[in-house]
Amino acid sequence: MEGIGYKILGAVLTTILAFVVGMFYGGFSRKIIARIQNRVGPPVWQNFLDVLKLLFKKTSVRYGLMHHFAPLWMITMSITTLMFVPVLNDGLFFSNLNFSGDIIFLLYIMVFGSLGMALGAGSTGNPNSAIGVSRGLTQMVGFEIPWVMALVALMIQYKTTSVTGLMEVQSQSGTWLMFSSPFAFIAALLAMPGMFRYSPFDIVGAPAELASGPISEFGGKYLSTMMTSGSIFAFVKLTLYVDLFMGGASNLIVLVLKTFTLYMYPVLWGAVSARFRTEQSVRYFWGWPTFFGFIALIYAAF
Amino acid sequence: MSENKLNKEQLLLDLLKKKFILNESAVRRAKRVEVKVDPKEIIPVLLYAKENSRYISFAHMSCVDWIEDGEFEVVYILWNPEDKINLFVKTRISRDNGVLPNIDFIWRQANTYEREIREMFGIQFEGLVGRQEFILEDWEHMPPMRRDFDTAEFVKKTYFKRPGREDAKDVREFVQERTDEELPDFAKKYSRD
Amino acid sequence: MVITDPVYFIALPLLTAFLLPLFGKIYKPLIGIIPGLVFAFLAYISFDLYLNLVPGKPIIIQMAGWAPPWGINLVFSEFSGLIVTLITFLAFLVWVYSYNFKKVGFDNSKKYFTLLMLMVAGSIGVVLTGDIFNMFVFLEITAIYSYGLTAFYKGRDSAEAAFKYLLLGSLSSVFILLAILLLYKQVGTLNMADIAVKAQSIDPKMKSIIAILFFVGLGIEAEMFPMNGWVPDAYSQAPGPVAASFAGMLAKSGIYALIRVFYTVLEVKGVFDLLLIMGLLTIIFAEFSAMRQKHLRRMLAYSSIGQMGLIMVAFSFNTKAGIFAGLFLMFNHAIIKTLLFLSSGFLTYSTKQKKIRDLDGFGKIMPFTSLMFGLGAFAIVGLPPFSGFWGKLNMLVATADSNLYFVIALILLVAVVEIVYYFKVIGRLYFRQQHKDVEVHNPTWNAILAMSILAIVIIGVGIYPDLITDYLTKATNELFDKAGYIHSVLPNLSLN
Amino acid sequence: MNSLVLLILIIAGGALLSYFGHKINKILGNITVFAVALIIPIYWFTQVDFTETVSFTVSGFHMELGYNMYGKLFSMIVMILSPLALIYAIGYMKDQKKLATFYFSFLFSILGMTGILMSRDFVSLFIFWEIMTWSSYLLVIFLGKDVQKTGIKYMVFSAIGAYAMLMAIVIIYKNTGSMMLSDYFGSFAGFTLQTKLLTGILLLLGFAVKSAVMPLHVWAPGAYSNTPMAYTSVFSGALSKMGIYGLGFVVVNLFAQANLEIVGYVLAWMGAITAVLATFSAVFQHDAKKLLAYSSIAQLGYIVTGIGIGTELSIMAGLYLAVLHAAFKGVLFMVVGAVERQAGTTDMNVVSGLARKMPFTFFTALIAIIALAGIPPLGGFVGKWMLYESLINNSNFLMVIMIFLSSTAAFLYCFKFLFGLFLGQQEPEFDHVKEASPVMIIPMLLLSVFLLVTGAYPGIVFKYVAEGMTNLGFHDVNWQMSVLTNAWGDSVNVQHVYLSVVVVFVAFLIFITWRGYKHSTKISTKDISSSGEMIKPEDNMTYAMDFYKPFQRVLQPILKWKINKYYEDFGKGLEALFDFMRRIYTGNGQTYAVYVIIFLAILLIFSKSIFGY
Amino acid sequence: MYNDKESQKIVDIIQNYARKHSLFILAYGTGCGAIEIPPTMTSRYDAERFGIRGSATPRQADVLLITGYLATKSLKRVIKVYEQMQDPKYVIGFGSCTINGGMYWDSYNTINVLDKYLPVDVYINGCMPRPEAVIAGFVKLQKLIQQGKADGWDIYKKNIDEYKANQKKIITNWVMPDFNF
Repeated sequence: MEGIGYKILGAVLTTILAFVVGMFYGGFSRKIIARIQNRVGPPVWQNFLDVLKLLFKKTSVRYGLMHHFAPLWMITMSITTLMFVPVLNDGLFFSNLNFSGDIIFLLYIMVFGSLGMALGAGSTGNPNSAIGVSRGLTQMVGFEIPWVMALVALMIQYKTTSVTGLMEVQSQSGTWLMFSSPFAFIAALLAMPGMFRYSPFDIVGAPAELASGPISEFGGKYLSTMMTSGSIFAFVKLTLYVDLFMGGASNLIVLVLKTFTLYMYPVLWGAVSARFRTEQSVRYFWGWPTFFGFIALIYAAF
Repeated sequence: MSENKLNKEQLLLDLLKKKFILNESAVRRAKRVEVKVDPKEIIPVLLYAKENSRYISFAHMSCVDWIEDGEFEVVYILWNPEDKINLFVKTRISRDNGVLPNIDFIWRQANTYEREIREMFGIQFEGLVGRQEFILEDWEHMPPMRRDFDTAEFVKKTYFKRPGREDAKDVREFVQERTDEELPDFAKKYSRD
Repeated sequence: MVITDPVYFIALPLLTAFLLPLFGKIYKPLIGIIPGLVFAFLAYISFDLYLNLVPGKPIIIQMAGWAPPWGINLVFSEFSGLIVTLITFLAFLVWVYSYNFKKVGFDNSKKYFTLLMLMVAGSIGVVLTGDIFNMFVFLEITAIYSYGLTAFYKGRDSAEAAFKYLLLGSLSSVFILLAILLLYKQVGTLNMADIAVKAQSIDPKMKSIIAILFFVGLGIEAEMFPMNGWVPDAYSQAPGPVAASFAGMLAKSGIYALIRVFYTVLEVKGVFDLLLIMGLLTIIFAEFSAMRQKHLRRMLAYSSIGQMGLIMVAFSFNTKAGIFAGLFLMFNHAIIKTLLFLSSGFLTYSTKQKKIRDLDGFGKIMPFTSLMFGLGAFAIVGLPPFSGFWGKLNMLVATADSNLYFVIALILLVAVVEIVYYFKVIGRLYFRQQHKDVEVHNPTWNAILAMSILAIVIIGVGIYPDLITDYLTKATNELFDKAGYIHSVLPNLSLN
Repeated sequence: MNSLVLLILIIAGGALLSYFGHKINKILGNITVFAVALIIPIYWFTQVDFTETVSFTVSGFHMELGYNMYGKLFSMIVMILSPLALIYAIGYMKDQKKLATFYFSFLFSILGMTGILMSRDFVSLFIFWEIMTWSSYLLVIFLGKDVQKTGIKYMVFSAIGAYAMLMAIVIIYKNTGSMMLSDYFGSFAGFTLQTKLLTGILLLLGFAVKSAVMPLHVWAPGAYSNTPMAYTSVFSGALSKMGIYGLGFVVVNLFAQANLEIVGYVLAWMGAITAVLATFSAVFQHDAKKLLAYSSIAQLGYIVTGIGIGTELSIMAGLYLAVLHAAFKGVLFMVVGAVERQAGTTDMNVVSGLARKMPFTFFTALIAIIALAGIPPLGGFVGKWMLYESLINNSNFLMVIMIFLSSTAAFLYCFKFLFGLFLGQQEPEFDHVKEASPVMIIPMLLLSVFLLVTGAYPGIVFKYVAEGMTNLGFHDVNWQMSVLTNAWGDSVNVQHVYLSVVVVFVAFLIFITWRGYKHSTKISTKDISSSGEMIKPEDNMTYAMDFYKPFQRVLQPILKWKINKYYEDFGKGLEALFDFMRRIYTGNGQTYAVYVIIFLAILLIFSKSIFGY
Repeated sequence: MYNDKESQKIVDIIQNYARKHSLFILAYGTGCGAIEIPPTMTSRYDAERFGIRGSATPRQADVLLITGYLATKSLKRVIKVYEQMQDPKYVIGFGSCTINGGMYWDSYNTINVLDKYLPVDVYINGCMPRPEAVIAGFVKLQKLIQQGKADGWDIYKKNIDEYKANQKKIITNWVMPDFNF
């Protein structure tokens, strides 16, 4: 009993941690972007207020079961991914279910949510959301390739397909994977903005052009669930990057520091860049990042 | 200098006089020639102006409501970029269900003007392409630009008025009190007495 | 009871053929019945003789009392017996098919049956005879009466086809006669066995000339590549049953003559490679041109040439497996091609210009005939549950034994082409909407009977091929040992 | 009476019975088909004894029928999928004509498939292969739609495949003297390299045509989409698996043992390329049938890659995916059939918004698509995972990227399929659509339940796969009920995944619907936020045309060269050659006579070389 | 979670606090005032520091800005958009045109008093108020929300038929779905 109860408590705590940290990251990024645009910017806890307000919305609109399930797929994906990514190296408390989360499994679970949400967006019947989804999936094909190349390179180089395995390699050898397999890191880094759908690749939810794309028909509670899952997913991706390339974090503060610095990269790049069209973004992803991916693979193979 | 200035306009006027039966024609001033023609003469004049004397740009088309004569006066304004002369071609048709020929085959943009005149004045154009509704949606009353349409009465009937401030004075009266300038006499007529 | 004597095979048809007009005078429908009786009797005799043939002891009959080296003798051995039974069986079926041949009025059927009987007699004669000149005579008989049968319909095309056949047929008879004369001059005798004994003594130069003449002469009869121009016209212009008999009997006798000459009579070294090359060329040209045919009957004619080419290739291996495969293919070709021609007879009879395009949707209007045609097509192409498959399989095994891998590839490639044009027709028959004004001639009961017998044979052999394999092996052994043949024909000649 | 022969007689008898049943009247026909559809699997699962063999010699060839474990695995696919497809066909073909021939050839193709899996020697293998081919040909041209193009293309390709196999068989017979498969495997090492390669490659060619590997796949889209949908589920689900069955024992038994892994490796590469190109062409189809046809070619590409690699894990992945592919492709084609029957068309530019009117069909389609895309909770993921792990374990990384590219692009056409048919605007002209008849729904539900179960317990399929692999030379295949392990010891416990997904989903479901669901009002898809503009019911707001236009612009250079173009040119070349050949037969007698004379002259001139003197 | 008077009050406080500090404006400018919104949102006046953010569709929005004169044609669209918004929603009337018709007071197809057709919570005077005035308006609205007085949506729901009567008086061809919340 002690193990299971402990694990569940750990799981719930990690989710709350992820939610809070994710939200604050969102707040910080909005603040920083505002500062870049030379304006005051909202308070850092603004995201909490937005989610809270949306939760308290009185009426809600329903297009059918799939529409109702869409945010559920999203939140399930992000929490399940969280379950399988080791948050702290040996942290007793936040070990959660993270058996040796297999990388290929993580790759696929990340797609699970967006596909579910795509179906929900599709069922609303709004042409904007359908266009948004088709662009989102096309972009996904784009950025998945360099991301997978980086991961495969890591797997082949260190002969393990699990995140914990890679973390052990880093802890034994002492050097972060960032340095021991640099090309994989560069490829993964270049693929990161696509994953976050920040500014250069935010055509999917373009507010003006597509009336916020897939989520155009989701209001009230649905939107709040999506925002929470968005923030948790951001946190999860960041911890995954940290685990893979920066040797994981022994305690919370180190984790927050590392993830935040990593987080700044897509946010800052997003703040200053215009929006790519879909085929431009796919061509970009299949350009330099894939080139680095190939080098990483070759580097890993020999 | 003013003398030779007019000869181009005069030249044009004589040319038109020779070719068509003009009810009235005058060179109003430099760069402006006015011609009045019967409705059925409209298309030949316009075609002639466009092809021969290079009045290629169709500047404007408007309609004047001469309620006293019971007629609408439709004015076509053409512009010759080389000689820089405005040619005004005017016609008169009766106010109630008058019909004019459609000229969007000469200039495509005339279609918009014609649709607006049809909606606002009620003049019909043969073979006019385009939806009946142009600016006003679901409008059942009389075409609003006609002078016999009493706008103030209509507004009072359909829309609400925010109560209070009935004593609102014309802002000019207000300015007059403050700065004791003399109110111009033409404005006096409109002040709410 | 009636002494079963091979002589009847030749004597009886010749006799009744010329008496037919008399019978016709006595009682008009007799003309239809008599040939049937004759064929039935012949078929009975051949079956009876063939079944109780003792291997190694063929039946030899001296004609008119002269001993073999001088007199003409008939040899009814396993090999020739098999062909004869095949021919008589098919002749009987053709008779059953064309018993009350509607298009043939009273006088035509007289002419039709006489010509048919004579042709059958001639082809049996070719197969049975042991004398080379006698074989030439019988070849002439079959050729002449087939010209008559080709020109049966009064139309311009059939006349032109007959003329073409006549032209080439006469060329072939000239060459064969020349070859026999030279041979006689060298060897001094006409009896095949005797020639076989004395063949070594001919000087090689002369021998090769005789071989070439025989090759070309018999090649024309056996529809070899450059010489088979007459086949498509003859087959397509002749009436349905006649085309079937051509495929069934005429071609068989032509091939038999070619094999008999080059296997037993003349022992010439290089002829088999030539036969192989010619066989392959025949297949390629025939099948490829069959692909582009618009008329159903011409397509079938070309495909039958292709099959003959396949048989030639089989025999060209000069091995036991090759001969076995060749015989199996000959049997298949005879049965299936006859079924195809018989069924296409009625199909084209209902279309205006015999074009494949007019056959759309015939699956519904003439279900039985198109089913038979489909069955024949499936069989000829070699799909498993039918006899064609086993023939092709043995053929390929034989080619593999003499490890000619490129030949296997070629045969299979050609089989693909064959599949394409046969399945195009099936596709049209069954899965297209039929055209409007099509007057339907449903087959008469006797035609149905004939076709279903053939179909049963095909399916029977297809499911259980061992029915005929042991007869084929016996015939192969007999053909293969030349000495046995000579000894049986000239028992008293001590091999010097 | 030997149980195997009895099985064949039952199926053949069933075919004839249903043929005559339908000739008499429709209801009797349907009853017989239903009865046959039930008897065959019941008999197979209960009576058939997998150890006994029956042998008979036909015209000198020794033929033997008998089950081995590898055949049992594949015949399980056939025995589960075809009866369901038959029951589905009763509903699907209700108002079609010529049902007699349909059921006859359907059951005969099942006979062909079971025969192939039972035959232990090449002749019976070839016989059943041909039966399967021509019975499926009859079904490809059944609907009569452009019979010429697709029917002939299918027949030519399968004929080429079959005859390549026949040539290999004949050469093997010459070398080993016997037709038995076991002899061939045994003595394969003894052959010279040249015959080894020749026979192996020819056999591979025959099997590759059936499993639609890239250069030989041209017949598949046309054949899959023109056949009646009831049969396509078996056509692409089970029939293509015969090709995989053959590839399996050839690549693994022969080439692996005779250390010729290079052939397997090349095959794996062809499978990968097939997967990528077929997925790319599937993404841009606007007809649901064509989309599914290309997608099943892509899935077959995965399986071929799995088998080609040849390690224990990859073959297990390949065979597992083969079983899964039969299930979810069967369901998907049945779904498209149901939509075609109810809504009249499967063109995704026309149909939209059927989810509310056909809820069951949509549910099964959703499950099948999730399985097809390989998304975690369901079984597809297990197969994909094993495939990737095996590829990574023996580090041919380029192939991993190709496979991953094609499976990511697969999400595109998965979404397009569901969105095109079921989601999107509810158009008034499809208001009349009702749910498909229960006869069609039950098979779909059964198969989707199978997919759900394999999600948590893939072991039920692994059991048979492991047994099957013993015949391929992998004796102790380690598998657990629901934990996947790879060569490097990493493992994924599928049950954990299933558990956490379900728990989290239910938790948030309660959170969102608690108190909220009652307030919310159901909205029609016409009341969307269209910046205030009034949408009248007849306005068509569906977005379906040029669905992935940006992706098309990116792939323009790749999609330009189409493989069909080469085949068309080749066909035209052949046509020209045939025309030239035909010109030889000019048709007038004189030329023929001249031919004879020339031939004679040639012979006489060259008699020296021909006859040697 | 017994919801007696006491706990209800606490929930209200939290609700209002959250609603006050995160207002989503619907990007739907009607009249000439729409050009005032970008300056208020961007760097010089930065409405985002109050938690005010734009949102693309009525489903996600809280605040509907009527920025200028409303022709009957666009009133029809505005009503449909208003009804699509989710419940605690507020309307801010920009400029004198919404107050008493502004300079279009005697035009035959613009409405004069927005209040009659939609429940307006805050009016911002000025013939297009400058961004400072707009922000003052927003702050006023936030104060109202804080005190729970910004219940325009409730009033709309309570006397829906009166609003509908006014609306139907000038919108003759009524093709919208009836009020569905």
